[in-house]
Amino acid sequence: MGSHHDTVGARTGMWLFLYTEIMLFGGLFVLYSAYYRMHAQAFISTGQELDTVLGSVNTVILLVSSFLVAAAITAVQRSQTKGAMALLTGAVLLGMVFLANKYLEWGHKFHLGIYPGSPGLEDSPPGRIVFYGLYYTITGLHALHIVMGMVLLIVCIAMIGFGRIQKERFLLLENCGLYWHLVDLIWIFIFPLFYLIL
Amino acid sequence: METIINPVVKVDAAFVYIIGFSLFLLFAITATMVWFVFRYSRKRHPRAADIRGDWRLELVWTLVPTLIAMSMFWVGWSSYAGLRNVPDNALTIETVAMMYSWIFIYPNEKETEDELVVPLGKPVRLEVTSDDVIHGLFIPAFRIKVDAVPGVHTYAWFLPDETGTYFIQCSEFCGVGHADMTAVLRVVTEAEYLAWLETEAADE
Amino acid sequence: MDPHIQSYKKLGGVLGVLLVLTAVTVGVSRLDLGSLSLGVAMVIAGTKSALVLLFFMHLKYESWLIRGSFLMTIGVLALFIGFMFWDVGFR
Amino acid sequence: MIPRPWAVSTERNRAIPMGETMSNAVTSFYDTPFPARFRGVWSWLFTLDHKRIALLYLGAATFWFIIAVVLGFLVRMELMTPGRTIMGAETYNAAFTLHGVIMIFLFVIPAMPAIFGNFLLPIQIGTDDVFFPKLNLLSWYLYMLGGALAIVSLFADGPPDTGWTFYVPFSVSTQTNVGLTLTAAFILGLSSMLTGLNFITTVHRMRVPGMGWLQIPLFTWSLYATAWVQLLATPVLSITLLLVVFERVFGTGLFDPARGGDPVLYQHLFWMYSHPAVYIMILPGMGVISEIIPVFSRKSIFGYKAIVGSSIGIATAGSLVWAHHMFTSGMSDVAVFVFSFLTFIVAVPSAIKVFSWVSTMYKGSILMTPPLFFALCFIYLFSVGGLTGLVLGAAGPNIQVHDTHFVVAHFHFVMFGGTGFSFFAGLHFWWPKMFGRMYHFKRAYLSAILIVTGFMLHYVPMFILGLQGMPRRYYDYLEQFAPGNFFAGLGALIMVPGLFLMVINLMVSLKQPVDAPADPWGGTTLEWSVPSPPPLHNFIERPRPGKYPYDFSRVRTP
Repeated sequence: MGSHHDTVGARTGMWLFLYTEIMLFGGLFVLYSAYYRMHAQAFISTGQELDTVLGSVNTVILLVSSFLVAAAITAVQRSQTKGAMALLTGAVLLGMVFLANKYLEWGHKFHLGIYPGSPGLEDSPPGRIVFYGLYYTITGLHALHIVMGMVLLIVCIAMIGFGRIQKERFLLLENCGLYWHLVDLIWIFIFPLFYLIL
Repeated sequence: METIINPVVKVDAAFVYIIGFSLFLLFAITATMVWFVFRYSRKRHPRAADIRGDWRLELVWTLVPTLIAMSMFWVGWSSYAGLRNVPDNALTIETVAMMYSWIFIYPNEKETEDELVVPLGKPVRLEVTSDDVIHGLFIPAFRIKVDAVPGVHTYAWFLPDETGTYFIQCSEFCGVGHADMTAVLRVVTEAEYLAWLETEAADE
Repeated sequence: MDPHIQSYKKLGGVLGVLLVLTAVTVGVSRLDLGSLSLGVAMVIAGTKSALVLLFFMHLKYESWLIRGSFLMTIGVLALFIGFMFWDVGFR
Repeated sequence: MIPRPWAVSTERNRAIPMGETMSNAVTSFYDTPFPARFRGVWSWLFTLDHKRIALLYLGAATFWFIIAVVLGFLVRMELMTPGRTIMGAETYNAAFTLHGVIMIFLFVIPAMPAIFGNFLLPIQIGTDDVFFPKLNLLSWYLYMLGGALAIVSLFADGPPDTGWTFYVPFSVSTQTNVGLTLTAAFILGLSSMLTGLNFITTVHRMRVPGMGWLQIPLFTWSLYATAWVQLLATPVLSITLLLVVFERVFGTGLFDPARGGDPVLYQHLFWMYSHPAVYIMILPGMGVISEIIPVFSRKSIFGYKAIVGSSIGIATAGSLVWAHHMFTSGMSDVAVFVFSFLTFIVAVPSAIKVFSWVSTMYKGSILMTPPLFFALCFIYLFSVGGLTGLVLGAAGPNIQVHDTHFVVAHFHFVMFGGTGFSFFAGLHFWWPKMFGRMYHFKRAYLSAILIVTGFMLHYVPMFILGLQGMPRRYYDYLEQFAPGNFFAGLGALIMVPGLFLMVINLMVSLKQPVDAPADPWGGTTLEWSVPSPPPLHNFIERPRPGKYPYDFSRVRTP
C-alpha cells in the first residue's frame, strides 16, 4: 500500500499524536490555572519549598538532550552513523540523570513527610496540599514520559546500528525525536510554574 | 415595600415561549417533510430537478434561527436572573445535605430534619452546602434547584405565595439512598410559623 | 525526503539561546515583580518552546497543515482554560 | 424471491464492463485475506484490511449494543411500578451506570466512525486503506480490551454505581469497583483517539488525485470534523479519569474540598470532553443522513458547502459549551450567561442541516426504502431532541428540568433517535455494500415502525415527568409519577422487540447468496462504483471522482 512511503503523512500522524499529549497535560494545566487563581498565596509560598537549583539543572539537562537528538538527525542526514549513535546515547544518559535528580528530589520530599496523604501534608493549608497534589501528578506523569522517550531513543540507536535508519530513511528517528522534544517542551512550562513561582 | 415578583412566573413564561416555538417549528419541519415525500414520490415526480442550493434561502434560514435562538436565550436568561436575585428582606435558612437527609437550620439555631417550614409571603433564602458528596436541592413547585457541594456555599431563593405542602428531592445522584432523600416543605401562615419555631425549638 | 539539513552550528546556537533564556527566567524570578512575575515567566517559557518547536522540531519547515493544526491545538487549550475562567474568575 | 424495487442501472455501472453481476466476477475482500499468509479466524484477528476491521467492530459493537439495551430495559422494568419491582437499589444503580458507560463508550461514540468510517471513508475518497492500517487494528484491540474490562466490572463484586459521569466526591468515596470502569473508559478513549488520528491523516494524505476538499462526500467530511474533536477532546477525559484513579489510590486531594480541591473543577474537566463527545456521537450520524437523503431523492444535496460549514461549526462551537451541564453546580452566574448564550449559537448549524435535508427532497424524485424511512424518522426525532435542547440551554428553564427525566428524554432523542436511527439508516443503506446481500424490506419497515412507536411511548412521558419534577437516576419515586413511568415501560416493551426484529432481519439476509448489485440505490459517491462487497483493494481501476460528489444527472431509472 502506497502510504508506507509517505513520510510527510507519517510525520503528520506523529504530530497529531503529540496534540493528544499536549491536551493530556493541558488538562492538568487547566487545573493548575484554576487552583492558582484560588490559592495564589499558598502556591507562591509552597513553590519556594522546591529546589530551584535541582529544577534548573534538570531544565538544562533536557534542553541539552533535546539539542543532542536534533543534532543526531543532522548526523544521520550526513551519514555520520557513529556520531548519530553517540549523540542519541548522550541524550539517553542525560534522561537517566534527569530521572536520578527526580528520584533524589521526590525521595527528599518523602523523607520530609511530604507526599499525597501524608500526615505532614494533611495538616497544612489547603493550597499547599493542592500544590503538592499537582506537583506529584504532573512531574510523575512527565517522568513516565521521559522513560517512554528513552525507550524510543534506545530503539532508534539500535535501528541505526542495524542500518534500518539511514540517510534516506530516518522517519522513525524523526518521530521519536519529536516525542522527546515534546517532553522537553512540557518541562519548559512545568519548570517556571512549580519551581520559579513567586 | 415593593411587591416581589415570583420568579416562578417568569420561568414558566420562558417554558411556554420556548416549547411553543419549538412545537411550531417541529410541526412545520415534519409537515413539510411528509408533504415532500408524498408530493415528490418517484411515481408522481419521476424526474428530479437539479437544484444544488440557493444562498439567499440559506442566508435566511441561518439568520432567522439565529434571531429566534437569541430571543430564547434572552427569555431564559432573564427568568434565571429572577431566580438569582434574592430580595433584601429574605429569611435565610441554612441547609445541609448529607447521605441521605436534609438538615435545615433556622436563624434561632433550631434544626429540623427533612422538614422545611416557612412563613407565607416572605421570601426564603436557602444557604446550601453538603457534608459528604454532591447532592442537589430541588423544589419543583418553586422551580429551584441548586447543587449542595461540600466545601462550597450555594444558594437559592423562593417566594412561598400559597400555603400547602410541597416536596423536596435530591437531584444529584448520591448513592443507594438517592431516591429516598426527600423532604417536605410546608408553607404556613406567619403566626403558625412563629408558633412552630418557638415550640419546637424549646423541645430540642 | 526532507531535503533540509540543519547545521550543528545552528542547532548549537539555538541551544545557547535556550540556556540563556533559562538563566534569565531564573534570574527574573528572584526579582519581585509582583503579579507580573507569572506573566514574564510564561512569556519566556513561550519563547523557549517556540525555539524548540521551530528548530528542534522542524516546525519552521513543515507544511501549513502541521503548523496550522499545532496552533489550533494550542488555541483549543487556551480556549478551554480561558472559558473555564468565566466560572473560576467570577465565583 | 426478494422484490427488487431498488434495482436500477446507472451509466457508470454500464461503463464498467462487468455490469450488474460484477460482484460475482470479482473476488471480494472476504476471499482475499490481508496479509495473505493468514487463514481462517487468524485472517480476521490479524487483518490490516480496513473493511475487515470495520466488520470486527460491527460484531463487537452489536454485542455491546444488545447488552446495553438489555440493561436499559431492566432499568425501565424496575421503574414500571413504584417501589421494588425486579431489583434492589444497588443493582439498579449499577444497571443504569453500566447502561450509560457501555452505550456511550462502547457503542455510540465508536460505532459510527469505527464501523462505517473504517469501511467507507477510504472508499469514499478513492483509496485502498486508511493511512495507518496497523494502528487501526491496534485501535480495535484497545476497544476489545476496554470492553473486556467493562465485562469484568459487570461481574466483579460491586459493579460501579456512580452514573457514567463519575462525579467526585462520590466516585472517590464509593466502595464499588469504580477504578476498573475508569480504566476501561481510559483505554476506550485511547482507541477512539487513534481512530481519529488515522482518519485525519488519511483524509489529508490519501485522497485520490482529482478530489479536492469540496469533492469529499459529506459523510467523510463529518468524520473528518469528528476526528478533530476525538483527537483534541478525548485526552482531557483521559487525564480526568486518571486523576480520579489517583484520587482513589493515592489521595492526591485535587478534588477534595477538605484539602483545597474543588469538585466543580472535575465537572469542568469532565464536560470539556463529554460535551464535545456528544458531537462525536451525532456528527457522523448527520453525515449518514446527508448521504441517504440525496440518493433516494435522486437529487443533489441542498447546500453542500453549508453542510460542510455547519459540520465544522458544530465541531468548533460544540467544544465551547460544556458548562451548560453545570448551571446548578454552583458555577458563577457570568458563566451561566456565557455558556447559555453559546449553547443557543450551536443550535443554528444544526438547524441549517435539518433545513438543508428537507429542502433536498423538494422537487426530488423520492423512492421510499428502509434506509430513507429510518432517515426520515431520524429527522423527526432529532428535531425533537434538538428543540428540547433549547429548553435545556435556556438558563431559567434549565434549573427546573436539569437532572430530571426531561434530560433523560432529551438526550435519548438525540443519542438514540439521532445517532441510533442514523446508525440504523446507515446499516440498511450500506448493508448490501458491506455484505453483498439485500435484506427483507417489509420486515425492515415493520421493525422501524415498532421502534419508533415504542420510542415515542417510551420517551415522551419522560418529558412530562421531568417537567413535573421527577429527577433522573431515581430507584423509587413519588406516587404522582407512577403513570408516566408505567407508560415509559410499555414503550420499552414495544421498542425492544422492534430492535431485535431489525437485527434478526439483517442477520437472516446473510444466509442468502451474494446478489446485491454494485449500486442498488443509484448513489453517486465512490463507494457505489465498486463491487458489492468490494475487492481487497477496493477499486479495480483508478477511480475518477466527479467535479461534484452529488451529481445525479447521470443516474437514471431504467
